[in-house]
Amino acid sequence: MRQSREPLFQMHKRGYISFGKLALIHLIALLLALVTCAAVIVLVTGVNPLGVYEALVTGAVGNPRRLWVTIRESGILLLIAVGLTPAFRMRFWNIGAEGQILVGGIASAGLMILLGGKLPNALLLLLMLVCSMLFGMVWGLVPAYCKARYHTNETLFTLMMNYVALQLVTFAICFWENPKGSNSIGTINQATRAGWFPRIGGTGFAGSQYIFGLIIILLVTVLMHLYLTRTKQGFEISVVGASQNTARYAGISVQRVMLRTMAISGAICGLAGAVIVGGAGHTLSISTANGRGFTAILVAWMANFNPLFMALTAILLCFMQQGAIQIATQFKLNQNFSDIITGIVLFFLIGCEFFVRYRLTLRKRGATK
Amino acid sequence: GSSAKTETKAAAESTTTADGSTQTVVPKEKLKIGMLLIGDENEGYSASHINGLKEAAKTLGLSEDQLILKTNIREDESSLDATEDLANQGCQLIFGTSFGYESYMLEVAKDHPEITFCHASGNQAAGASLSNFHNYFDDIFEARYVSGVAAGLKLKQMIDEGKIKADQARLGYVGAYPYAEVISGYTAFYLGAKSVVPETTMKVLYTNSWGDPAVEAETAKQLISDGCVLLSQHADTTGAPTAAEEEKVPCVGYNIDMTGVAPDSAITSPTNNWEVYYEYAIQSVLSGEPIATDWSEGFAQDAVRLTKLGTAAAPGTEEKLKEVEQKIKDGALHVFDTKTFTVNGKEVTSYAPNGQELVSDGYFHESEYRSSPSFDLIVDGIEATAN
Amino acid sequence: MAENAIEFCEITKRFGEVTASDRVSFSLKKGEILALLGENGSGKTTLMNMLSGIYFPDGGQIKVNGEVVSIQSPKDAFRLGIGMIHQHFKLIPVFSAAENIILGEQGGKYDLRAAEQKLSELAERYGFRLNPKQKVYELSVSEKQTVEIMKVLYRGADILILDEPTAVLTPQETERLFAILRKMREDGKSILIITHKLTEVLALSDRVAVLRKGQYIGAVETAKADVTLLTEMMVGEKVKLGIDRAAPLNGPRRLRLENVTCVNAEGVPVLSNLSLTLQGGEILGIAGIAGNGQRELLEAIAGLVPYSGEICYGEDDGSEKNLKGMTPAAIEALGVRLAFVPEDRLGMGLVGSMDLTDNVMLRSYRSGASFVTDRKKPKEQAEQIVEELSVATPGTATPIGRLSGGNVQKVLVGREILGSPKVVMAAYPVRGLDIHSSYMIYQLLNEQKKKGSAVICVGEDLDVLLELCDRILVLQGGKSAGILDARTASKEELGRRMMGGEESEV
Amino acid sequence: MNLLSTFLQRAILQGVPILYGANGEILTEKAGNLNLGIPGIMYMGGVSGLIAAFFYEREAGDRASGLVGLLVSLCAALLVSMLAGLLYSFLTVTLRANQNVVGLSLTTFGVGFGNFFGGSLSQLAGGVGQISTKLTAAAYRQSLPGLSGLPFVGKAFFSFGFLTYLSIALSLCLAFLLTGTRKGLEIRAVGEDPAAADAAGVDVNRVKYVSTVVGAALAGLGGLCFVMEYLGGTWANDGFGDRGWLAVALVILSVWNARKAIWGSFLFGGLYILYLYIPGLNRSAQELFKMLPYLATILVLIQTGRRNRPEDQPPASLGLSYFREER
Ligand SMILES: Nc1ncnc2c1ncn2[C@@H]1O[C@H](COP(=O)(O)OP(=O)(O)OP(=O)(O)O)[C@@H](O)[C@H]1O
Ligand SMILES: Nc1ncnc2c1ncn2[C@@H]1O[C@H](COP(=O)(O)OP(=O)(O)OP(=O)(O)O)[C@@H](O)[C@H]1O
Ligand SMILES: [Mg+2]
Ligand SMILES: [Mg+2]
Repeated sequence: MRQSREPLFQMHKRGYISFGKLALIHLIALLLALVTCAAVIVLVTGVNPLGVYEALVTGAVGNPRRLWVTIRESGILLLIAVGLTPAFRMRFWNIGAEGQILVGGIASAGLMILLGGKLPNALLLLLMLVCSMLFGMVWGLVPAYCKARYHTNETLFTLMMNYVALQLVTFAICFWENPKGSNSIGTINQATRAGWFPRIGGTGFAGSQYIFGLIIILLVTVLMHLYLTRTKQGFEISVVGASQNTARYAGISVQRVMLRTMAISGAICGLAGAVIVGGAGHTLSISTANGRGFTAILVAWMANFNPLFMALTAILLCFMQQGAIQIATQFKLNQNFSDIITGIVLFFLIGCEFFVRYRLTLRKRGATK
Repeated sequence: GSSAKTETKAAAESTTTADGSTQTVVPKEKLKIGMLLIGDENEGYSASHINGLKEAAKTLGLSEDQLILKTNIREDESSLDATEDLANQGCQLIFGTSFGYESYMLEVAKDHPEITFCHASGNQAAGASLSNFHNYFDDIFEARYVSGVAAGLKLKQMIDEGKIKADQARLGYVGAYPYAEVISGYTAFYLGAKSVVPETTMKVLYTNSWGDPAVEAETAKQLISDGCVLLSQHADTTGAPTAAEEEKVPCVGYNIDMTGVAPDSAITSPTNNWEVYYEYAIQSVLSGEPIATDWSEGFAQDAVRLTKLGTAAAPGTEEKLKEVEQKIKDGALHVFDTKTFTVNGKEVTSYAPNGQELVSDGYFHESEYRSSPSFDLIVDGIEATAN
Repeated sequence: MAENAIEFCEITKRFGEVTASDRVSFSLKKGEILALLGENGSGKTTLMNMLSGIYFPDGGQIKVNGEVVSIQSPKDAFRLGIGMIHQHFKLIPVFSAAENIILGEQGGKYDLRAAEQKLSELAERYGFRLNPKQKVYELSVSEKQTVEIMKVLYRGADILILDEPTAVLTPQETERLFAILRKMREDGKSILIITHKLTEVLALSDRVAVLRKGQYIGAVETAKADVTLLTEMMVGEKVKLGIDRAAPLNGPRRLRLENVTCVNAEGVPVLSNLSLTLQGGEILGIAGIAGNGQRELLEAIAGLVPYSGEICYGEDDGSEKNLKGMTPAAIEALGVRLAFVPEDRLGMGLVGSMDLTDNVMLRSYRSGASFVTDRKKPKEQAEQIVEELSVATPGTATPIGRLSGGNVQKVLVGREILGSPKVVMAAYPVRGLDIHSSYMIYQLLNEQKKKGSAVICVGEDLDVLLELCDRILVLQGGKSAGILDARTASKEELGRRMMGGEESEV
Repeated sequence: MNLLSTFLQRAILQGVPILYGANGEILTEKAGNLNLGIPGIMYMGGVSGLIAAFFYEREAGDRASGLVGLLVSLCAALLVSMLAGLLYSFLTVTLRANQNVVGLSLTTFGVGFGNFFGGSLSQLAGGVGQISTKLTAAAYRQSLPGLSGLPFVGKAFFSFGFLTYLSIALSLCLAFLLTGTRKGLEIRAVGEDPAAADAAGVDVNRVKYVSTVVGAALAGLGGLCFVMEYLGGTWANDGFGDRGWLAVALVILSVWNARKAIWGSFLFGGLYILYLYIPGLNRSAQELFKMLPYLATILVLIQTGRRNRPEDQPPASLGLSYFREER
């Protein structure tokens, strides 16, 4: 009998882990990630790693303006992640947030262009929020309907819908671009600020223009948390996600839940489009979604679909991204280097989940001998 | 941002200029220059701006640490973030190089009168009545015209060698968007070629992107298989020259020397020499001189150039190009001479899209009243898809 | 030559806080059939999994043929000549039977044709009916079990472990399996079998080893053992194993089925022209080989599958409500109280990842107009179920998938009989349950009957059906093969009708 | 005629990198690993092949040979993409991390890796478009000498470099491996039910590792093919675009069948460039036309969904990690 393959460690599944230990594991992972990043940066550039960390922090929160950009980006990412959550809890793999954001953006930008100045601003804002949600909803409902009706694979369907939405955006740009042929809509209603999210807290401080959007985001996050954990519909989502068979047995109409949930999911992602267009960019471009729909999947999943943790992971991710951009600028690295750094940090954070779920013990020598 | 603002003020001494407005003079070693770029060093358009800025800095004795480059900035809120960040970092001079940045930069410019903003390819400076916001571009159409002459000479050589008949002298042009900047460019290129081979026609296909190597290559392939015997481009990657090299079709590039990717096919590329403007702008800030609201220069100021001729160029090209270039410099030759082209069979005698009459003295005054190109007519002989 | 095929020495295995095997020491002799007995969750499967390389012990040693071995993976187990039939099917549905059987085989040319040929021969030799080309998802449960058995036979093992192999077999199939096992014993192979059916233990084994709460209690010669003794060893105390059947109450007519017909996806009738009535206060047993329409019958009544014909529910006052075309939610809204314990506990009746409270809520959450859920009452109900049915669980917040099969079943039955339903339907309610738990479930059904519910119980153990029910409907090929009085009918009579009146071919 | 043969040629060439990616993903998914990092791995494979070829040609100078350059870049692309596959496997198989999260992160990382090193290479070479791997690219583009001269078919079907033909051969091999061999049976078993495969004596972790790493290598070849055969040995940031995602999409579209993926990739490729070959489209109509590949995919998807055969479903344990002692 060969005895050679005896592994050194034995894995045990943890039943329960204290919060302290959980935090410690993540902290160690983050530290290791930063050390690795520094090593890579030093290897590439030969600069002092401490300076790199400093750049990371100052890049993300170094002045009020940067802090608010990080907050704004985290908020948008959180909103999309929150939008994805009901679908993912239902095991409906909605990777179409990107498209849902874009169509929401089209609705908002279109209304700003077409109705700006013709309606009272409050009404225009309301209309933008509602319409972008409706557009996102439709974009989410199409794959949901086909899944409910024809068992269509939703992963691929929603992915394809992203590209269709992207083409719609370019199509819309052809119509609204200014000047003709420039492929740029430019800042919409720059003079009148019609359809722009209102400033809250005076023009004096850097984040005043983002407060309105953040309020929407926090509101939606809290409501979504309550919806999922406290309401009958939220319960139905969990049951359908766990087993469609059980859902049917319990008298739940799986098709209806699927449509309803995707309508909500799509609507929130569409709303994110309005927040981006009305609350940040005031324009529509093919970078309106800019991959956030995919990043939000990461955010949601890393947080195990818990909205509070989602806020944390969203902030962490944006912090890393903004910081990494500063590193790249400051040390004259190519901007793409920030993706490498973000990737490394993610690998460590994802890897450390293992130690959250399992305990390793040294395999006792005499156990079998 | 307020602390950064005071810092900027402290670094600058106020002087009063002749016309009575307050103008800041910045000591050389305290000058910080920011630049927003749509791509990075690895993308032709941005690379030429970066090189121009670095050269200008070197000429003026500034160190590279005084330059802050924000690369890969999208034309949305990130350009606002980046501009504000440059302002907060204490830049006294900020360049934006992509069209879509303009309105965001304007917004920041309003809040920061102490900072000078210069935007390339834009058109709002004249109307904005902000003394710290300027537009600039260059007369790249001149270089395109001259490269068109090189293409024409190549066509002529092909006709003379019997490779094609004169009525097959068809150019293919990979354009980005049906935008005045592009239309003006390809028309200049076409007119240059036509000045050598009058039978020349041209087909334009748009890629609807400033830079996508695959789409540009596909478009080039389509043009070639549709009978185009020489290619040029207004798109930022090497996609078209690569395809041309593969199909053994001569080509004229843009921005960069294409002999690396198309050693046997590249004739030349019109390029922008941004150093001229950057030197001018930086020098103006240093000395407190006002900067032109709209700036656009061509061969006369060495703001546009052609890259070294490739082996594909027809014999005698070099001399001919020198001659044409000199004529343009002297004002003896106007690129958009209304006698050299017709639109819908008629000579153009008047064109005033924004109220400003652009045709006079027998030529179209491109980039004279505002820096960004205005010529957006489709001349006869060019087949271009509609918008 | 060692005398023992397998020897466990002080084997310990923990899962988190649970000690599944606590210093277990016993042995399987060469050439014997040893039955391993224990309540649900006593650690039988865990122990066997350590033998087959699925788990690795935390402490202790395993000896095979007298030598200490370290079994790191199922491959090691195969190399040692240990073959195992697992409690839950280890089959891949989209593979054919043959592909499943040759999977993992080492070396040799890959020739599916030849393997199929060889399998057909093997099946014939042992008297199994098996089409090696058929996809596993098309097979019935007992056919799947056949594939599992063929897998071990095909590979050839000296030591054979069977974890509840008979739970889904018909008596005839069980008998055929036992014949094979006896023959293997004659060939000198050693066999360890786990089963909850004590009659099988007594009929087959040479010795019986008993586990309780992870600990080894002892072993007895089968010849000297009986049901009472074994049960007492398992449970640790004297328990009464009897069903006191009360006379039916002759309550109001609860259900009337008229010519009910169901067709499957291919359009083949799986239930045809079934008519019957059911009264409050009686238990109607349903006998039949699995897959003869039992599931469709219950699901039709529950509103889960479409049917033709009529199903009506009778109120106390004799009025009827037609349930045709209604979804479970619609039936519930009508005020008809149907309890349904489906065959597939965690796949249909419960959600494994949810806790007890949420699972209790599953059937009642919709009541009330409120948009939000009320978890207070379900929590109390869950606590009540845990209390009254002595469910072994750390608490009502434990995900139900963590509980053992017996305890899962208790929760399911407990939930369904909450709030005194008028009709109770239970499909194979004791499948996989130990004898103690099984009798507890029978007890619960009997109580429902006494309370006046109309009870339908689908079962596979004919002895139990005869002891528990008032009437027994025999289903054969989706048709009724007669309704018998359980007090007078014989097992043979039932068996004959189940086989469609023909003589059963063993 | 000329337009048609060009269209066919370009459609196939567009499809080939996608086909490589799809094949890699099919193998990976069949073993139960949903590797959403494939788009990133394709970038990594492409850039590392390019870097290797560049340095080889620069170092070897006049003595450089296209064939050696080809081998060097091939090895580099395979090595780097396999390392990426190894990283993915380590995280998902050994550390049992969530496959979706690891995959998406790997794509972020890989695209950044490609653009960063591709860009650095440009700078090293002296500026944009100055990367010159002439000999190597020529070797990759070497078409069949006699046949490519044939009228029409020569251009449409015989004008490709060897990677194109290899992609088709590999697809057929992969299809045979999965359906006609013992190893294939084991791979499929692991993807369907690792617990069952494990109990049958299949080394689940090894199968997952090997399939994922080989799958990543295939995907890396797709990136290399794009960079060398398609772009002719140069780099442009984000030049590969979203083809990696189309590769993942193609897997589902071809219902995990490598043979169907061949046609699927050509279909994708054709629809991708069709708008260029339809005369008279204006710019906005072109934009709408570019939706075609995606709309067609959706239609095919609905069609296959309606049939809903068990054989057309994704591997049952796709995306789930396996721990033997878990239940
Ligand atoms: N994979 C596992 N993870 C966690 N705990 C486990 C696992 N397997 C077994 N256990 C624990 O081991 C104990 C014994 O389980 P086991 O499956 O061996 O019981 P059993 O005797 O086979 O029961 P049954 O008769 O119901 O099959 C249980 O209490 C359970 O808590
Ligand atoms: N994942 C798990 N974690 C912790 N305990 C578990 C887990 N799975 C099972 N158990 C424990 O294992 C014991 C036995 O479980 P097991 O599933 O073997 O019961 P069972 O009666 O065999 O089920 P079934 O009849 O469905 O086969 C129970 O006490 C249960 O608490
Ligand atoms: Mg068990
Ligand atoms: Mg059991």
